[in-house]
Parts: sequence; structure tokens; C-alpha cells
Amino acid sequence: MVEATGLFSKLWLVPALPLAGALFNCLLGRQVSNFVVSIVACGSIGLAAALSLLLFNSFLKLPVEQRHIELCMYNWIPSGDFSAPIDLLLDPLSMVMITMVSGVSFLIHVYSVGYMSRDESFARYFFYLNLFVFFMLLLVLAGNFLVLYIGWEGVGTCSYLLISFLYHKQSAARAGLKAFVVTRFGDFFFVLGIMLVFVQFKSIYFGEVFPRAHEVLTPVMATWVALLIFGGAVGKSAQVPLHTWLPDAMEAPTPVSALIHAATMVTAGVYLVARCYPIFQLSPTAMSTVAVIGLLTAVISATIALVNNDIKRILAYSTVSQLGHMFIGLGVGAPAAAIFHLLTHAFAKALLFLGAGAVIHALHEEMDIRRMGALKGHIPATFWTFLVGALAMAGIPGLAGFFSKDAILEASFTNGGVLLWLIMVVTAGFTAFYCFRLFFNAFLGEKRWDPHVEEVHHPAPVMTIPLMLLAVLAAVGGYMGVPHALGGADRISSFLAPVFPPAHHTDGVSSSRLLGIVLMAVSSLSALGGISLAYFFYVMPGNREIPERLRQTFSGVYDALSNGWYFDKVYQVVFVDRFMGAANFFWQAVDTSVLDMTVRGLAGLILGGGEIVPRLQTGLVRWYALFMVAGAVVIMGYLYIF
Amino acid sequence: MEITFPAVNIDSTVPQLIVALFAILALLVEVFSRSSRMVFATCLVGLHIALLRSLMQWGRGIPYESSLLAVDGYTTFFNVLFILIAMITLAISLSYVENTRVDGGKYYPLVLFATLGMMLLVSSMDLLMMFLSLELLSISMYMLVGSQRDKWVSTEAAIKYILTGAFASGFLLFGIALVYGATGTISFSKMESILGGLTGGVPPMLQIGIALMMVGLGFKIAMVPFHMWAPDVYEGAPTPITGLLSTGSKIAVVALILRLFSNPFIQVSSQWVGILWVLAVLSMTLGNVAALLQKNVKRMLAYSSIAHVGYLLVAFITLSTRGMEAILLYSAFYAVMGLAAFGCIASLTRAGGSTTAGEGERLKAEDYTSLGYTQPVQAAILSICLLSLAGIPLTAGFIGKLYLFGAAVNAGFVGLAVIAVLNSAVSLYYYLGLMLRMYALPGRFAPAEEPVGSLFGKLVLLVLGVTIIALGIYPTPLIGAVKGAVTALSAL
Amino acid sequence: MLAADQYLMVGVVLFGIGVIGFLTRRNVVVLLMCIELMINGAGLAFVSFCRQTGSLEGQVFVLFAMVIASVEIAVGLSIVLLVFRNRATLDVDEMEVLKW
Amino acid sequence: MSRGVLQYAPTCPERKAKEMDIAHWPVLSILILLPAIGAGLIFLIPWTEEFFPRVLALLVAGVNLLLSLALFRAFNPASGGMQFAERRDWIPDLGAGYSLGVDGISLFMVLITTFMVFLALLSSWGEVERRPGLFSGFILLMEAGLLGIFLSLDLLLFYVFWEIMLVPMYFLIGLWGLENRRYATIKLIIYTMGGSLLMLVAILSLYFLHHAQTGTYTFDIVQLYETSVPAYALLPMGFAFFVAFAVKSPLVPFHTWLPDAHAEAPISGAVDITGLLIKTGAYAFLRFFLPLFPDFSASYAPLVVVLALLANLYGALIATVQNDIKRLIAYSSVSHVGLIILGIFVLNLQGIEGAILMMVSIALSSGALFIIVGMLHKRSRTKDISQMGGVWRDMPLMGGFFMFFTLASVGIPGLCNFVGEFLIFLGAFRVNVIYGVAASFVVVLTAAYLLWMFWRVMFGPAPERARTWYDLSFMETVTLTLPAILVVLIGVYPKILLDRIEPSASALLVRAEKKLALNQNGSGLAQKEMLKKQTVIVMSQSPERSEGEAKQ
Repeated sequence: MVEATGLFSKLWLVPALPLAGALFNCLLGRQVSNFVVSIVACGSIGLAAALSLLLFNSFLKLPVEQRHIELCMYNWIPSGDFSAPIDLLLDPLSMVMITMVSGVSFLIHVYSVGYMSRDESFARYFFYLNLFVFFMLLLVLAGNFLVLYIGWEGVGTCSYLLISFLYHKQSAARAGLKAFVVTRFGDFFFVLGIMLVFVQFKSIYFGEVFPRAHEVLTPVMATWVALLIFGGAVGKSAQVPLHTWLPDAMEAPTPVSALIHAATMVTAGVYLVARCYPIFQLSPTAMSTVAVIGLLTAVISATIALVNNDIKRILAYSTVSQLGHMFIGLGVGAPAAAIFHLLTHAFAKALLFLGAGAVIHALHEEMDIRRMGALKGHIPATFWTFLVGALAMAGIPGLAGFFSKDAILEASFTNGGVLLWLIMVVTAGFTAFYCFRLFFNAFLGEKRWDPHVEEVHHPAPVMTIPLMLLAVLAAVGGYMGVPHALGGADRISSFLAPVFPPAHHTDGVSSSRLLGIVLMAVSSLSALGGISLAYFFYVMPGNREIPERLRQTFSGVYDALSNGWYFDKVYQVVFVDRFMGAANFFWQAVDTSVLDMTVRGLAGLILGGGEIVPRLQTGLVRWYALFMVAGAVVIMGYLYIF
Repeated sequence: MEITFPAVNIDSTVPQLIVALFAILALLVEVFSRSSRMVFATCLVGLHIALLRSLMQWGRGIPYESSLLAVDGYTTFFNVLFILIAMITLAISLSYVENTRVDGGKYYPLVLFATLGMMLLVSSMDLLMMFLSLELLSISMYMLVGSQRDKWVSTEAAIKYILTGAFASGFLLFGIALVYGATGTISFSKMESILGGLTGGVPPMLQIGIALMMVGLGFKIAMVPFHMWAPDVYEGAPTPITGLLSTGSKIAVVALILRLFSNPFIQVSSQWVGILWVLAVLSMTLGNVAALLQKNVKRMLAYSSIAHVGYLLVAFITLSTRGMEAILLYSAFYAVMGLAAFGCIASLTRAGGSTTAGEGERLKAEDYTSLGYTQPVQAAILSICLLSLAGIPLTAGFIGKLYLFGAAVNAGFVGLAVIAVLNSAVSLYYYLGLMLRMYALPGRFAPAEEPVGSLFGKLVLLVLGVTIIALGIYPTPLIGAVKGAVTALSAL
Repeated sequence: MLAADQYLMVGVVLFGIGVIGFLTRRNVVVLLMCIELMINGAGLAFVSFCRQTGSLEGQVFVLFAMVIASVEIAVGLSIVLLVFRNRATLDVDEMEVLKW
Repeated sequence: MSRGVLQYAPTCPERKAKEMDIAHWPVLSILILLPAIGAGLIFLIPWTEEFFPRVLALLVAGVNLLLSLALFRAFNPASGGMQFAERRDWIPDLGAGYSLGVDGISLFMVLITTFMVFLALLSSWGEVERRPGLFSGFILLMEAGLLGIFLSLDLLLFYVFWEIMLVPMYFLIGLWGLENRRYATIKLIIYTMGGSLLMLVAILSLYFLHHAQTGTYTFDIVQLYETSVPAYALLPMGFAFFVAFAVKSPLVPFHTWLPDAHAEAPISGAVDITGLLIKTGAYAFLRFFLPLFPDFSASYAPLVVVLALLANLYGALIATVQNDIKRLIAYSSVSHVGLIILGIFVLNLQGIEGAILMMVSIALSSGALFIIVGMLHKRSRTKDISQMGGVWRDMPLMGGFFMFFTLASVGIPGLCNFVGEFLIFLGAFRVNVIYGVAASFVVVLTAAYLLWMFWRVMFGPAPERARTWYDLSFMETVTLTLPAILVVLIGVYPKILLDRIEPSASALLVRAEKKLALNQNGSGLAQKEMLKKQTVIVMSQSPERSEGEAKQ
């Protein structure tokens, strides 16, 4: 481990700048004009992005063995043998992450300036957004588990705040609550994981835990630790069975969905697992669990996306399924590929969301793809950029998504087996289909707009320019990891290699070039198939009723899909209702009845005595005398007996 | 056979004599100058002289053996206490007597006679002396209770008191007779030696005798089940006299019981400790429970004083030095609290003695609503008394209870102590309840009301209130005195 | 002649009559008389004990007891007068304003 | 650093110079007396204008706050012993002394008390319509009593303050309470008085027990710590103490007085004070129960822990379905208190430090929440959540504060509650995994009920009458900003507290362990276990210590 020197000692500025921006907008945002607010917000993030690029630059200059820089700010929680300092860790993984996070969030900030321009709580929005970026950067820069947890909870909180940003909408409030509580459920396991790590290692530093993992942990313990941490990841990255919050989270303003629920926060789970990879490695059980969960998620959400009609929800489900792909990548031992996919997906999906935002914006908050169409002519910039994004997402050769996805596919073929690979190929086809179903419905075909839309809003340049930049990234982003199969150097995985112990994982070095190429061809074909099917259904005239007929014939399946496989309903019945029932029971029956009644009863008894006892006091002298005599007799009797 | 008249050391009994003298003097003053203020002055002067005289004996009790009177530290302690009680009673009576048209000329001397009775009772060393002084005390109390001649409740209280009282003293007398018969003597000291030498079982005659004496004495201290008279008489009697009843006469009898039961009868304590245990519990519980919902404040305090007798008994049955100290301490405290409390009620009386609210005496609890804002002084003092009676810390009552329960715990009567503390928890309800009522925030249109009570009376009350707090914070001096008195008692 | 304890018996009986009378009769004056009976019963007991123990204290006691009794009766009667003036009744059961 | 023994007078010569400024005058007595005197003045002087007594009260509270800050500055963090100790005889006949002292545990109780009292007076400034002067008098009285509890080193003195607290509390609820106040006051008395009077008996028996063993009568806890309680007396005595403290804390099932007390006390200030009042229970567990009855704590710790866990989850569960916002927060503090007690009775360093931090944090976060509810009540005249909703539209500033403190209570890292919570979880977890799991699960419930409450109050469509609910005034903003700053400070830099708490906490544990070792011959399997745990803790002090011993 290397002490931070030179430029690296300024590392803390990367998260600090967004924080500063956030504080400014929090304290003064209501006083200053929107312009100042946006300058401060975007400026702070921009500086952070620039700084991280500089860091990247000088980081690449370092020799590989020195690419592990820690910067300890101060000791946060010292208690006996436990101590959790605030320390930042810069290694290839976090380097890549901060660059991506700061860059993407800068673009989205700029976009938001245009998108939110008419919102009255402009400052509040940018306060939340900057705060989110701060926590996200802290998360990826964390040097120990607890700091990571700060960022982890922080981004969750900001996501909650931003989802329920439109506070007057009950649905938004509900979605925010749901998002927070569901992810908190995952965090519960994460906390346990952290404590278990401490109990095992007597330390929570990444620098001390991971190197010693293989000697400290017994296989069983390793499984426990890994699974607990993975629990956190499942919650945050919306994996089955905790995926239900993400689609609802689309209540948030679209840029927020782009930033938090596509590019950055939801990928934190992937980052976490990648970060803890040395522990996961020790437990095949954990690895296969990760893979299986990922696969389930990928398939389920992809299928749901096939039939959904809400433009943002389609993208949300697609996000979930892509995250599933990343977890598969991790599960089959290709963490670098997973991170690679994380990056490309971030670009592409951010692009798609922003494009969707532009569409929604254009059609006056219209979200249903059935009431769109023929936008090509109206908002060309959006059209072209969206096309790039869709292609990249579908994994058309040459674009970013292609390389990363195929890296994972290849790894899963070699380590996971043919069946896994097949399912993923089919899923890739689904992906291509729903992406272009969305695309065609929105931009091509005839107008199906809502009558009240007489003319479309044209996005301001602050909105289109980020789109274009992202489009470029989505297009060329893949070339950081051209596989060896295609004669590339796969720089990304070699760059990340020091983070992931060179155990038995085989991304990059595939068994043979031929096999690699074959696999790519097949997956590309399935993608093209999906696209052409979508084209056949939604663009070629006269075929629009085919999907209708399909829907009638397979109505059962359709309902299942359109209801998201009934997850929400089941949860409502099984958990929420039960919980409320129990709570009511304990309150009514136990607290106010049993416990309270005992007290009331006691008081009543005593006060009742207060009513009765004085009644002996009849006011009659002879009665009193009688009492005295009785008393005398009793006493004499007592003395006589004892 | 010849009668030997015991030599009486005049010097040692001067305080008592002074009190007697001035009582008579006061009567004469009343005859010649018809002003009750003169009588009042005479009595007060007399009491002051007596106080000085007995303070001169303070500490050094004259150690001398008489079959009639013992004059020792114990007596002196109580003499001082009783004289103080008498003074306070007079002080709080002054405005009350004038407001309620009581015949002060008879009233003040009677208070002195009662005091004399108490003093003699404490120092009496044989059953005869005891009986006589007890009767002196009781009879003057009978008359005092009835002294508010134009109020029926006062008269009814008097008749009830005298009927039940005389009935009780009948029991007492017969008990004395039986004890005398069983032991053949009426002198405590002889009796002690005889009972000490008692071989074999206790003769039934003695048992019955003790039982009957317990009836008689229990009546005077209003111990359950001989308490029935107390609430009625307390309610009917003129308020300062209620104070005297609940403090002076009760404490005097308690002091006597201490002397009698912890010296001669200690020999047969196995006989009566058990029953006293039961009676203590009964007194505490019944007193507190009955006080809970009382609408009449005087009556409420009457029940609470029954409960306090229970507390005293708790310490008494430990029969330990610690217990004795606790009892003396607590009776001193209780004297201050009780007098102050009834003093406040008395000083809230308006001229023209009808008993409806606002006009005349404040008796019903409703009359006390928001009193803290209309009559701040009395309300404040009364609250201090209530807190002290409830045994809230930093008041005398807490220290007293601490000693009482401490004695019980020390002697192993933990169960009894637990019952006692639970009782005082219950008692909080009515003490604090009254207090809460007194400070209930007045409504927007609370009727204005000018303060009542003479300045002199308020000053006295103020002194009492301060004393309660002072003793609660720094009781050490009093504790020293108490220890001296108890050593004197056990030295016999 | 009679043995001492027979006097005692008479005393006890007197006392008992007094008690029962007090409990059963309603006229205030009669109640006072009953008390007188009780006290005299006690006195008789005293005297008889003197005979047994041969000491004189008992006798002295009796004399004092008589005096006390008469004083009590005197005070009692004065209060009874007061009652009668107020309420024109001697029935003890009608004196129950103070209760509970 | 010196541990185990309590030494009066601050150690560490190199800090002497710094301490000279206040160390040589009885700062603790002044802390207690000042508010008492202030209250006395307010009660005794017949004020014509309600304004003056309130200003006086505010002044006194402010001075006290500054004084306690000076105390904090002069406090020697390195020593685990009692500092600024004062000892005089009070009732020599009983051996009761007037002895005060402050250590790392009580220091922060004192600070939070003075702070919250000041805040309570600020917040109730515009809120009390009737007799505000009298009100602030009672608040000052409470402050005196609270500080007395936290500072007294003499069992009798402690009991005196403990009892006396009830009176102002009773009046605050009884005089200014809402329609149901009578019932609330009765409950308050039945519970707290019943409990603490039983404790009085236990105190007395301990006192005589100590005399029987050593021949000296004393209430000085430092000496009473040495008393070894025989087995037959252990259960009843320990139980009496336990009940008294558990009622104050309040621990389920002795908690039902709290929701009423909170709900019926209309003035947020009063409620804050209640919030402080219930800290005395937990504090007493630390200061008196643990060192006095370590063997009781050891043998019954599992039971207590289970009870605490129960309280923790039960409170959260019931808070979920409350419609009265005050009751909701009251139940949430029942849940938090369960956590605190858990931290205390897992009997290790993290647990205890966490518990202390938690006490401070709850006082801040819940206190602020109560203040906000009070402000809301002042405008909306209702505590019924269903009457509210959409408040954010008209009161965005208050909404922001409300959100902030809600998140603090939810336990977001970076805000105060998280640190305490996490340490408690950790302490529980390393004693027994099940404890840790059960305790940690509350984070989900807390989030659920608090954010749901927030949703129902602040989000959604606003009622029409809400138009009249003006946003925070300047005074109110200040009132809320002060705790907000502390919440962040403690959340971000808890080291300030932990450094000072640690020596005292470990001294506490070491003492308990020592006494336990003495009573070991009295045997009892649980005690042996406990001893093992203790050694774990004490070993865990030394940094050079190989892992593995903490493997459960």
C-alpha cells in the first residue's frame, strides 16, 4: 500500500467538491437564482470529473504494483479494539468507477439544467443530486467497509429523496418509501456481513481483510460472509427477489432515473461484489448463488420488459436485467468483464434514459409508448442518439455493449456451461427486441399522440449536447476492452487485474480464438433477430395486430408478465399485510389491553377501595363502639391463642 | 400497713408546674379582663417561660428514681416539643378564634391544660399518673373540640368524642386494673422487674389487661380499628384543635406507649408484637385508601394521620433503638407538618363562620382550586406540608420515612417496609392531587379574590414551612437531640 | 365471706353490662351512665386486687378513678346540654351529620 | 491510563494548568444549584409580567450550558475516574454524604441535559399560552434534578434527586396537559413511584448489608460497590433496582406510561424533558446497577437482553400503526431504549459506548422531532396524522428539518444515531450472533415506520386549511438549527465523545469483573461465562492481541 502523495493527496477533493456544491445549494439555494444554482451544481461536479481524469492520467503513469493508494482522513469510530477511520482507497477499480461516476453525473447534471428548468424547487433538486454524487464517490472510494456503508446508505437516502421529489404525488411518496425499505432490507444483511467480517478479521480495512481472507476464513465462514454481503448487493442492485422497487422508482424525474437508477447507484451492488471478490472466490457456493440470482433476474426482468408499455419502466426492467448479466459475470468468475459491462451499460442506459426524457419532455410528460410514434422528424438529435443507445444496448457488433456482453457470455460459456450460455443468448435476443420495440414505437410509424399535444417541445441544447456526448461514449466505449479473440488487448481486464487475484478466472484468455468468434457471432445473430422481429411487428405496415393476437392467445402468460410475475402482489399479501396485522394486534391486544388494563385494574382496585372503605364510617357512635369492642375481642383472642 | 408517699423533686417538674400555673392564671385573667387577647398573651408568656425552663434541663435530665414521674432527657425532649406544639397551636388559633366566634377566654387556657396533660403523660412512671394525665388531656380536648358552640358539627364532634373517648378510657381503666392485679403493682419500674422475673406462661389476666390497655391507648392514637372517631372529630373540631389532636395528643400517647411497652411490657413483647404488625398494616392501608377520594380536606388529612400512625407502628414493632429514634424523629417532624397543614386551612378562614365555600372555612377540595394564585402564601406552605407528608425528598417527611423504614429493614421486617412504601406510593395520589388542584391554571375569567389570613398567622406558617424544608435538608441537630432522648429512655 | 375473685367477677359483670348497654341504648344520658358502670366495674376490680395483693395503690386508684369519672360525666352532660339546645334530641343515632 | 479504581481529583499533571480555571471551585454544585435557585426565584417572586421569569429561566439555562461546556473543556479525557469530585457530610448519623463527581459517562449526560433544557425553553417560548413563567420554573427544577441524578455519587443523594424529579414532571403534565392528562399523571405516579420506592427498600437493605460486612454505615457508592450481595438477597434486591430503572427507562413491559406522558404533555419542551428523564433509567443501569450487582447482571443478562430485544422490536412494531404522531415517536423511543439497554447488558465495551452515544443521540434526534411536532401542533392543533399530509407544500423549511431529523432517527450514517446503533449491534453481535441479528433487524422497521410517518405527514395532497400554516419563524429556525449542527457533528466526528467515554466505560467493566471475581466462590455457571466475556473485553483493550478469541 502506498501513502498518497502529490496529486493523489488531493484525492479527497473528488467527493468533497460535490459535497461543497450540495451544501451551497442546501443553505443558499433558495436565496440565489436558478442560474447560480446550476452553475454551482454542474461546476462542482465538473471539477470533480476533471480532477478524476487528471488522477486517472497520473494513475496510469504509476507502476502496476503501486496502484493501491490509501488516504486516511481521520479516525471516525474508535471503540476498544474496533476502529473505523474515514479512509479513501484509490486502486484500478475505484479509479475506473470515480471516472465513470463523475463523468456521467456531470453530463446528467448539465442535462438536468434544461430538464428541470421549469420546476419550482430547482435548488432542492440539485442539492439532492450533488449530495448523491458525493455519496456515490465516497462509496466507490471507500477504503474500509464502514465508509463504504456510509456511501451505501447515503446514495440510498438520496435516491429516496429524489424518487419522492414530486412530494404531492402519493405514488411518488409510496415509491420512495418502497425503494428505501426494500433496499434497507438488503442493507440489514450487509451490516451483519460487516460485523461478521470484523469478528473474523478484527479489522474492516479492505487492505487488511482481502489479502488475509484465504488464511483467516474457513470455507463455511467465507460462504456466510459472502452471502451476507451479497444480500446487500441484491437489495441495492434490484436483483430478484428484491428487484420490485426499481420499476416504481421511475416516479423520479427522468435524469434521476438515468443517473441513479441506471448508471450509478444500482451498479453499486456489482461494485461491492467485485470489491469483495477475494472473499467470494473462496466460496463456490456463494459464486454460484450470485450467478443463479443474476440469471433469474436477467430472464425475469427481460421477459417483463417485453410487454410493458411505459417507456421508463421498460428501460428500468432492462436495467434490472443488465444488472443480472453483470452478476452472472461475477458469478462465473469474470469480474473484470462485469465491471466492463457496468461501464458500457452506464453509458448506454444513461443515454437511453436521457433520450426517453427528451421524448417525454417533447410529448408533455407522455410515458406510454402506445401514444407516441413518428417523432423521428420532430426531434432528430434525440432520434439518432437514441438509436445509438439502443444498438449498443442490443449488443450490435462494434458498439460498446457488444464487447462487454460478449466478454460475460464467453466467460459463462467456459465456466458456466452451455445451458447458462444458451439462456443468456436468448435473453440477449429479448433485450434487442424490447429495446427496438420501444425505439420503433416511439420514433417511427404513424402518430398516435394524445390529442391535446398540438406541438412538441424541442429539447434545449443543454439537453441535446449531453445526449451526443453519451452517444459517442456508448459507441466507442467498448474499445477499452476489445477481446483477444478479435486481436484486441482487452486493456480493461489487464488494468483491473491487480484488484482481482489471478485465481481460476479466465476472462480475456479464452480457450480458443475460434470459439470466441463463434460465440460472438451467435449472440449477435440473436440480437439481430430480436431487432428484426421488432421491426416486423411495429414498423412494417399491417403487422401491428400480430402482437395483439399473440396477447389474446397467450393471455395467461401476458398477464403474468404485465403484472411483473405478481411479485408485488405476493409481497403485499405475504409481508406487508401480515406485518400490519401483527402490529395492530400487538398494539390493540397486548399493549392497550393486557399491559394497560393491568395498570388500570390496579388503579381501579385502589380507588374502588377509596370508595368503599369510608362507608364503614357510618357516623353512628354505637357503631364505632361496636368496632372497638370487636377489636378488643380480636386482640384478646390473638393474645390468648399465641 | 402504711402508705409511703414518694418524694417529689419539685425542681425537676418546674416546667409542668409553670404551665399549670399559667393555665389557672389565664382563667383568672379571663375572669377579670374580658379580653381574650389578654388571655392569649398570658398563655403565650407562660409557654415561653416553660420553654426556657425546660430548655435549661435540656440534655441533662435529672436522673432520679420516683414511682410517679421520671424527668429525664426523654421527658425534656417531649416537654419542649409539646410546649412548641402548644405555642404553634395558640398562634394559628388567634385569628381563627376571632373569625369563628369561639370563646377565646376558655379556649386558650384549655390548650394549656391539654399541654400539661401531655407533659405529665410523657413523664408519668406509674399507671395512676398515666391515667390521670391521660384523662386531663382527653377532657380538655373534649371541651376544646366542642368549643365552637354555635356550630353543630363542632358539638356533634364533641359528643362523639367524649362518648367514644370515655368508653375507651373505661377499657383502659379495666385493663389497668387487670395488669395491676396480675403484677400487684402500678409502678412501671417494679412492674418491669416483676415481669422480668416471670416464669412459665404469661397469666391470662395480664394478657387481657394488656389487650384492654391497647384498646384504650390505640383509641387515643386513632389506630385501626379504634380510629373510627377520628375523621368525624377532626372534621368537626375547630381547625387548630384538629391540628392539636392530630399532633400533640397523639404524639403524647405514642411517647407513653414507647415508655410503657418498650420498658415494662417489653418482657412480654412476644405477646403483642404480632398483633401490632397486623394493626400497623391495617392502619396504613385503610388510612391511605380511605383518604384517596375524600372531598373534605380536613377529613382527608384525618385519614392520612391514621396512615401515619401506621408508619409509626412499623418502626415501633422493631423494638430497637433505631426504631425509637425513628419514632421520635418522625413525631417531631409530623408535629410540624400537621400543625402547619391545619394552620394553613385555619388561616384560610374568613370572618363570619358559615361553612360554605369562599365564605367561612375552606373545607371542600373544590374550594382549593387555583388557590395558588389567589392565596399564594397559604398555598405554598400547604404544598410544602403535602410534599412532606407524602415523603418527597428535601422535606422533613422524607428523612422521617427514611428512618422509619430503615429501622424496619434493619430489624428484618422487610415485608412490612415494602407494604409501607407501597402505601406511601398510594398516598402520593391524594397529596399531589390536592396540590395539583391548588395550582390548576386559572381560567380566563377567574374571580378575583383578596388574600385572607393575618400577617402574624402567615409569618408563623412561613416559619413552619421553612422549618420543614430546613429539617429536610439538614436534620442533623434534631437527630442529635433524638439520640439523647432515646438513650435516656433506655437508660431506665 | 366471699373470695376476692368473686368481687372481681362482679366487677367484670358490671363492666360487661356497661359495654352492652353502651352498644344497645340510644339515649345519650344512658350511654354516659353505662360508661359510669364500666368505670365502677373497673373500680371494683381494683379493690378486689388490693385484697389479693395487700397493697394500697389499688384503693388510691379507685378514688382517683371515681373523681375522673365524675368529671367526665360533668363535661359530658354539659356537652349533652349543648346538643339538646341545638337539636332538641338525645338520640345518639340522630347525631350523624359527620360521616364518610 | 488509570482504570479500575475511582480516584477523585483529576490525574494527569500535564493537564493541571488547563483545569485550574474551574477545577478548584465546586462547578458541579453550581451546575445543580443554579437552576434550582432560578426556579426558586421564579416561584417565590410575585412576577407581574410573565416576560421576566421566562427571560430569567432562559438566562439561567444558558449560563448552565456555558458552564457545562467549560466543564467539558476542562475534563481530562485520559482518566477513567471521577473528576471535579466534591464530598461533604450530609447526614453523618446515616453516613449519607453530599458527594458529586463526573466521569466520561456522566459528562455527556450533563452536556445533553443542559443543552436540551436550553432548547426546551427556547422551543416553548411561543408555545405556552398560560403561565409560561411558571412553566419555565418547572423546567429549571427538572434540570436541577436531572443534573443531580447524573452527578451524584451517593446512593441516598441519587435517590433524593431521583424522587424529586417526579414532582415537576407531574406538574408539567398535570397543569399544561391535554384532555387526558389526569390519567397520564396517575399512570406516571403508579409506575415510577411504585418502582422507585421499592428501590428505596433495596437501597436500605444494601446499606445495612454493607454495614454488616464492613461495620461502617455509608451510602457512598464507591464503597457500596465493594459490598458483596449474598445469593439469597441478590434476586429481590437486584429485582427491586431493576424494576425501578426499567420503569424509568422504560423497558417493555413497564413502558405504557411513556406514550401517555408524551402524548398528554402538549408543550414540546416538556416532552423533551421527558426524553431526558427516561435517559436517567439507562444511566442508572450503568452507574449503579452494573457495578452493584454484576453477578445479577451476569446471571440474568440473557433474560434482560431478550427483554431489551423484545422492547426494541415491539416498540418499532407498535409505532408503525400509531395515528397519534406523539405516541408514534414515543413508541419509537421505547424501541430505541430497548436498543440502549441491550447495549448495556451485552456487557462489553462497544455495547456500553454505543449505549451512551445512543442516549445522547436519541435525546437530540427524538427531542428535535418532538419540537417539530410541537410546532406542527401549534399550527394544526392536532396530533392526528390523518389530519395532516402535504405539509411540505406550505412549510418546506420545516419539512427539510423534519426530514433531516427523521433520517437521523432512521440511522443514516453520518448522522448521530448511526454510530451508537452500529456499536450496539457490534457489541451484541460479538456476544451472540443471534442478538446481533435480532437487534440489527430493527433498522428495517425503523426506516419503515418513520418514513411512513413522514410520508403521511409531509407528502401527498395538502388539506385546504394547511394554507394557513406559515413556515418556521426565525426563532424556530434557530431552535432547530442548534440540534441539527450537533447531530451532524456527532455523526461525523463521534471521536470527541468516544475518547472521553472509553476510559470510564472500561473502568466500569473492569470493576464489575473484579467484583465478580470476588464473588466467584459464590459460583454460578453464568458468572463464569460472564467472567470469560469480561476477560475478552479487557484483553480487547490491548492492541497486540491475536484474533480468534472472539469466535463465538
